[in-house]
Amino acid sequence: MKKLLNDPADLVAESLRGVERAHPELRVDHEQRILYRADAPVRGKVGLLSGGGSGHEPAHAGFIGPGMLDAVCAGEVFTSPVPDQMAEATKQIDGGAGVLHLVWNYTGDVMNFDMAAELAAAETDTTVEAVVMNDDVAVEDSLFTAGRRGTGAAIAVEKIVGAAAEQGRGLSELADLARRVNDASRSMGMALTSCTVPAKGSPTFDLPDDEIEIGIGIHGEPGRRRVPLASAHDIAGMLVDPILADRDFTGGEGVLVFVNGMGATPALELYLMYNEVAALLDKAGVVPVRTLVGPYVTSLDMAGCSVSITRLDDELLRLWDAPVATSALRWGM
Amino acid sequence: MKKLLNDPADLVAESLRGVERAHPELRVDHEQRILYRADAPVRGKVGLLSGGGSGHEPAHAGFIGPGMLDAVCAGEVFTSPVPDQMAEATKQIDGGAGVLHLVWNYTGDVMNFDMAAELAAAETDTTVEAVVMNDDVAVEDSLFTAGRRGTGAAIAVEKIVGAAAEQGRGLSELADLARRVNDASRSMGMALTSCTVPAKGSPTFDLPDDEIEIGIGIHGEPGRRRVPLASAHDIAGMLVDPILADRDFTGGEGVLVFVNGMGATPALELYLMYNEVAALLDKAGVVPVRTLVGPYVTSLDMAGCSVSITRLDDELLRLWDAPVATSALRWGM
Amino acid sequence: MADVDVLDLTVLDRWLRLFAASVAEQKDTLTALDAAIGDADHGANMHRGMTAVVEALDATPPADPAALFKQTGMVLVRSVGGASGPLYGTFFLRMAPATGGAGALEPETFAKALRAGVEGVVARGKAEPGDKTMLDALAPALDALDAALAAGESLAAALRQASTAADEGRDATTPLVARKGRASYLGERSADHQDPGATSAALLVGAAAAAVAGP
Amino acid sequence: MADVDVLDLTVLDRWLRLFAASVAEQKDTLTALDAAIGDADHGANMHRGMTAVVEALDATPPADPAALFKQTGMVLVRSVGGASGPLYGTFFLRMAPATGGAGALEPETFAKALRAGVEGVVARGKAEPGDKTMLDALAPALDALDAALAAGESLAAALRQASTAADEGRDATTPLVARKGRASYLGERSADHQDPGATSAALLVGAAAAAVAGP
Ligand SMILES: Nc1ncnc2c1ncn2[C@@H]1O[C@H](COP(=O)(O)OP(=O)(O)O)[C@@H](O)[C@H]1O
Ligand SMILES: Nc1ncnc2c1ncn2[C@@H]1O[C@H](COP(=O)(O)OP(=O)(O)O)[C@@H](O)[C@H]1O
Ligand SMILES: [Mg+2]
Ligand SMILES: [Mg+2]
Ligand SMILES: [Mg+2]
Ligand SMILES: [Mg+2]
Repeated sequence: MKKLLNDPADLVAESLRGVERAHPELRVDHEQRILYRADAPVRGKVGLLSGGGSGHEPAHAGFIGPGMLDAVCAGEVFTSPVPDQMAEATKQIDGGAGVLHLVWNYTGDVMNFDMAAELAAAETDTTVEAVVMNDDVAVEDSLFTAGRRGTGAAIAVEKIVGAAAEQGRGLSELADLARRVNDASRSMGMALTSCTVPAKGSPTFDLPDDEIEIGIGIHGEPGRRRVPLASAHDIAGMLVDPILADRDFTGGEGVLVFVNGMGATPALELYLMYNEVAALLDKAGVVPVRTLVGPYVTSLDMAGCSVSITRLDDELLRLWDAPVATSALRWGM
Repeated sequence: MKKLLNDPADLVAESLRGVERAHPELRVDHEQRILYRADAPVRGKVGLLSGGGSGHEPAHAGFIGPGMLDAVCAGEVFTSPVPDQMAEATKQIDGGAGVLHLVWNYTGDVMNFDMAAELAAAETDTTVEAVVMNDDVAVEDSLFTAGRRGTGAAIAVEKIVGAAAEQGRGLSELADLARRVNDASRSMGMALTSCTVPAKGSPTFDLPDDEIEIGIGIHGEPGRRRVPLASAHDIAGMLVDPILADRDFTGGEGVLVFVNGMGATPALELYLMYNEVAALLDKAGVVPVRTLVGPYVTSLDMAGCSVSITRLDDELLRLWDAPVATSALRWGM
Repeated sequence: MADVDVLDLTVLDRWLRLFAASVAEQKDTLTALDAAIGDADHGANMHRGMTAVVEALDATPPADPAALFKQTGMVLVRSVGGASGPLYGTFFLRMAPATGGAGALEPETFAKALRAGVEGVVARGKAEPGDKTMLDALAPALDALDAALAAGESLAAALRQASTAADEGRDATTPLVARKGRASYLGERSADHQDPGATSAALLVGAAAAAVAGP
Repeated sequence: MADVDVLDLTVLDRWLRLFAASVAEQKDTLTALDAAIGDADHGANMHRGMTAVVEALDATPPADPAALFKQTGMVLVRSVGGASGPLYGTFFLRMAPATGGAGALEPETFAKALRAGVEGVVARGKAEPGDKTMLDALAPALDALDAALAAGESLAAALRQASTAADEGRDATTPLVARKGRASYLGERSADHQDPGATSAALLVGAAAAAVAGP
């Protein structure tokens, strides 16, 4: 394992120290591993809380700031944070209008956020709502399973709901909006290589030089199937086709297309990939009106990418375009 | 070689198509491989031109936009663009106040920009000045060699000069400013792994699992020395010490610290690295007042990082903070 | 030392410490199992949790079994995260009230508490036996325990049989296609792999058997 | 076919095509040499450039040697980039005026033109012999050519000797520590590697010898 690292046990703690030093616009509770907008709670605004395991940087701390999240909880690498963290953060970001939990759909995250909501309800009078985000079409959507993973669409949900929260909208309206954006989003990912969890010290799975994994998540888990190494053109098809098969993305104002790097894939390749994705969308009559290309939801040092598509109506487009000032997404301010 | 790729020969062309599709705020001349601000030339403003080989994304196209560059020329992977490109771009971005070439110090880039200036002088009446950026302390600064490489400091130069250009300052004043920022900057880099140039198809150098390269550049060239794999703490020392030995960074308003990812190193590790760098600076009495952490000047899929430090005075700080709207650096607009 | 036939604080404390020790020993195995069909952290998660549980036992020795279970559950919920944290945490939290405040647990009370714990896991995780989760080790273990106790077997013998049933349940997860937890994302590819949570759960039952067994 | 003793368009065209062919053949070697002390693109660079040169010869056959050199230099400057593009480009651009407009070049005129080309390389790149660059193959080749012609040797023999000198100069770059170009960044580590540019330059001189040699 070759990484910029000291003791793997200290990785998350030390990285959070770096985030704190680099971003004076954040407040970091190292004890509890919570990162806040420095000015939280914002009076009268619904507080937005997300978070999850570490190893997905810039998710989640890169999305804290005006126009997006108020706080995130950081877990160990690929391990959901614990209810105490979430309950504490919920308390701290309640500006009097309640707190919305934006939960990435993983068994651990959902259960820990559930317990946090129970704790918060027992200990404070903060009103909490939770929305679970589950956009990954690699996984069958079924009531009898853990359901679909939450992946890239969370960026659209958090950005759009963040903008609406700045406008002063109420908790249940924001929860509805979050569900609407989630429903309007689908994602699919692939890996060229496994990642290496530092505590384990070796790759999570072995992948020969001439094979790739299709339908991966963001925790280094193997995908739905292993196929021979293919061209970017063919890979784009393997990602875009199942997305378009799952939902109609024509109409509306068009779509937001997000080509996400898994951590070790550089921008040169991601833009090449976007070219292929956009060509397929063209052919399908789907119109990209906004684009995001880069490593936003990573899986440690995995090489690969995922594609997320969100259908935008006029309102969602305006909220996406609204000012945002986080370390990973910033415009208009 | 595992990459998101079609034919390696088409990599740069296809990636530029992706950039064009993703960034309507840019204009792309695919024939000549030049990327422009869509509104170039900006009347009355000095045009800022940079560029270089491909494989460093988001450098250079990620730095085009209001408050930074007007155009960049893209070469083949790790190969300087050619004079025709630069001459054409020079012509196109001359808003009547001349054009400044911001040249990364590599033999090829310097010679090609020289020839471009000769061409431009022969063919148009555009006034051209060129400033060569050379901040890499891994290389001895000598008149008898190719001198120091231009690496991370270019981001500071291009951002700061870009802000000053928006203010309407004149060509020679901007050239002086560029030299001043370059003089105030030093960098040093390291590699955990080699990169793989797609046309070659295998890693540029072999690096055992327990060794790293110190004093690398951004073209996959081996470094000054090979040392055993070390902790992030020790690596930070190997990067920061030679920088501080080369120049005094105490005083002024403080410094801009830039921890750059080489392409395959994720943000989690870069922030951990920044924590180590900042601790060393603290100890040396050097005060970071601005920070940039991320993959901004990459070397394809190399894992590793570089550290750049720029001493800021009051003016440089204000210019760094001034609004900028490029795909890779954006704030205030 | 002969087999014990009630579970007092000493025995319960031994149970948790034995479980912590076998988790520490099997950490890499648990993580390797999780790497195959999950995210390669189950060993680290359980080890972090059980280390904290033992530290808590040392720092604030509980006054009775209910306090011991509650403390253990709270520590697990607070320190583990992921899926296993809330699940194992809930397991112990639900055991506490089922002790009825007794200072030492009769075998039947212990079995009842375990069943309350497992019901907590089901309530929290919504899994059923056969979903390829820790339940596939826990549920058969409970059934075996109840059956053995009803048949008049000693606590030690009953827990030995429970442990065997847990091991069998763990082994039986191998061919299953996961329907819950992270392994479910793999669909058919989750078959032919032993479930990490069932593996740690079998260690938990095995530790109980060891804790009551004579030397 | 006997050895030729003046360099007309046919011979010069053959020179460039032979050079292009040996670059194509040696592409991977040139890149491997550049990987060791540079950025692994010299083979691709030279191949791209010489392919374009041959295409230009096919598309617009030049009217005289000066036009051939000028066209070749322009094409290299336009298509190669990096260090080798301006250097090889300048080399050919500077040869053009030194032909004095002749339709076929006497050996001495060719030698003079080559020297003008090499002086262009020095002016553009500011390297000296011993800096571990293409000059280390080109400069000794020119000296050998001049000496052989002065000694009354045939063009073919003189270019054979120039080619041998270029090969020796190329080999002599191996122990050198680079002072110019990308290899200079490696400092002492650049020693013990043959310079890629000197290697392609030796191919250039070798192609000239082959172009004038009988079958
Ligand atoms: N819904 C569930 N009900 C019961 N057990 C579950 C459930 N989901 C997951 N598990 C168990 O948790 C184990 C994984 O735990 P762990 O790796 O620590 O958490 P995570 O999956 O969050 O990384 C699985 O092997 C499985 O036995
Ligand atoms: N200043 C110089 N003068 C003469 N030749 C040089 C100079 N700098 C570099 N070279 C030659 O160029 C070769 C490298 O060419 P190439 O790899 O195509 O360009 P780059 O170094 O830009 O990648 C070197 O091996 C060397 O022979
Ligand atoms: Mg996990
Ligand atoms: Mg090059
Ligand atoms: Mg796990
Ligand atoms: Mg090269």
